[in-house]
Amino acid sequence: MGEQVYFEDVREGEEIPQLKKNCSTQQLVLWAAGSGDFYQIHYDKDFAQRTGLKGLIVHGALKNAFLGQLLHDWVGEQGQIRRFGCSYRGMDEPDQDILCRGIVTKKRSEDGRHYVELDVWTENPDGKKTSPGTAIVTLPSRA
Amino acid sequence: MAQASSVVTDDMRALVGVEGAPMTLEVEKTNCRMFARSVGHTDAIYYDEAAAKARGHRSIVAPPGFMGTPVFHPGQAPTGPAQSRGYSIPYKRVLNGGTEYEYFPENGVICAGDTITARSKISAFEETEGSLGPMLITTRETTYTNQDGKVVAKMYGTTIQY
Amino acid sequence: MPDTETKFEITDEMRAQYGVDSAPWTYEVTTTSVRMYARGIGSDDPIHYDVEFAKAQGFRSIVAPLGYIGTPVYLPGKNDPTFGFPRREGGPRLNIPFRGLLDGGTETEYFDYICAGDVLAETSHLADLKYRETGRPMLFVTNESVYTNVATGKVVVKQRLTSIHM
Amino acid sequence: MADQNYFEDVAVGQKLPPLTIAPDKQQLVKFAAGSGDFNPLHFDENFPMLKPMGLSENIVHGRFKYAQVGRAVFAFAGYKGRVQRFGVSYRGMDPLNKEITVNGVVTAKRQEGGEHIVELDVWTENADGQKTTPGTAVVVLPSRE
Repeated sequence: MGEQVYFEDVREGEEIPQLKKNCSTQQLVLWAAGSGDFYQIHYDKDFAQRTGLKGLIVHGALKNAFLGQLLHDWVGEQGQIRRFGCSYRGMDEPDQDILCRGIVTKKRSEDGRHYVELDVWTENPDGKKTSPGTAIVTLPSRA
Repeated sequence: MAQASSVVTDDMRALVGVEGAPMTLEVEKTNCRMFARSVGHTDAIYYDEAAAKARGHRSIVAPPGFMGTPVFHPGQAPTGPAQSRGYSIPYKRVLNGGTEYEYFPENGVICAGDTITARSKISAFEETEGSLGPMLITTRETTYTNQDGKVVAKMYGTTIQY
Repeated sequence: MPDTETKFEITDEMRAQYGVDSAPWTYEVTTTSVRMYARGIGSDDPIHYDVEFAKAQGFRSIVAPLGYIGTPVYLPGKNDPTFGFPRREGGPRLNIPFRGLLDGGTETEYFDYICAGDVLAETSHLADLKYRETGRPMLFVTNESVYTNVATGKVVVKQRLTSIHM
Repeated sequence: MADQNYFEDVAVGQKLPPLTIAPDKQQLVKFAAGSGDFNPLHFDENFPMLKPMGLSENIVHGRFKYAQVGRAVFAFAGYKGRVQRFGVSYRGMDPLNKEITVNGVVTAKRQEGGEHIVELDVWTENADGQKTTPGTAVVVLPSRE
């Protein structure tokens, strides 16, 4: 994890450090183990094709968890994730880059907490947002 | 408001807001590590108990999106949310629309050793006309309560049927 | 395509590593890990799933299926990302030139049951090397692991694993 | 779980009830999750190591077959028995979705240090009757005495 980011240092419109992912078929099976989701469209190509898919696809919930990592790594030891999530708008395939990104949309202080709101998303190699979402985190203040 | 072509029946409307049977989730060091590893987390608080304690946590921290593993009993239908069970609709295709987590760290950060009780309910049925034709959007809300009776997280999920 | 060009030789230096124990590594047995292994082998015996049932049969908790001796603590960079086993300091260094890997055999000796909640300290050592050059060259590496229950200090399992490199 | 076996009721030559399984890819992925062995050899049909190893398809984990032998031995021992040791060697590969049957036979009975010990030959065999995972087991059974 990098240096602690503080509320005062963050500007609306600012992009947070990106996180690049690329899922091997092994990672999809690791995710099945980690999440308990053993649906075969994520590791059995024949099965996936029988359901009408082109091939294996990355679990939506894994992309959601990637966004969780993006935020966790950004807020640092003293920040906290309050809320995060995404919709599943496009499928991603294994062995292709999935770029996780976030942009600060709003800052506010309330009841002694310093909130930062963000748009977050994963994007495929064509730049398409396959999992757009939002997040709310708290950051420490220098005050 | 029910339209002439609505697929939402009175029985379905009666399900809105009704909690399903609670589900027990176990948060342990091994499953926190497995989840973190499968995402690719690099922060030691998800793997190393000493590192987590040094950062003020009770034990290894559950990574974002991980609420523990449901207790599995073979041959027993999964308990929990009033899923699509109990009603049927004419649409054949199902999409997972999205997932959102809300955390209440002031009530406790979920850590290895916690036992979480999840309670789910359908919060709304919504019907729209999209590019794929008429669709039913079902939103569900799951509340995660720890062993001290504190609500530590909520999950909002959307299912699209068309 | 068989890898017939690559050769290997068992040296005295390698033989000197027989029986030299690695540093211990922690293996954890939990209710979810026991259940997941039981699901993985397709067992529906409640002794592996239902804590109350297992206690009623006289066990401490749910019983690990035979073949499961806990999950090694996984620390990124310190464990093998495919097999999960620890890559420890001081373990045997063989510089095996073959890329193919197969399981040759498994033998487990039990001194007690393993149940959810157990924490085990495992040490391993090189127990045997065999090299066969008839046909496709194959190297058989046998490692022995000894698992000690951390709470009681008793050895609960010894396991010999043979891997075939070719 | 079958009824508890007792030492006195077991005879040399007695066979274990056969246990047949035909693991599919999902089963092996669950086994990967349970065992921690995530070798793509067992689930990825495009895994680059398949060809150099002379394989045309994914194969069942040896340790999965070992665990199936373990299931049969554990069932034979019952909750009141105790498995002292069991081991196998992996002699043949089994592809996915094909029947594998675990068999066993009692080879010896003896009493030692007050314990009632039963020895077994155990193995998995494929549909052609080939023993792909031969092994042995030693089990302590309760006595009716």
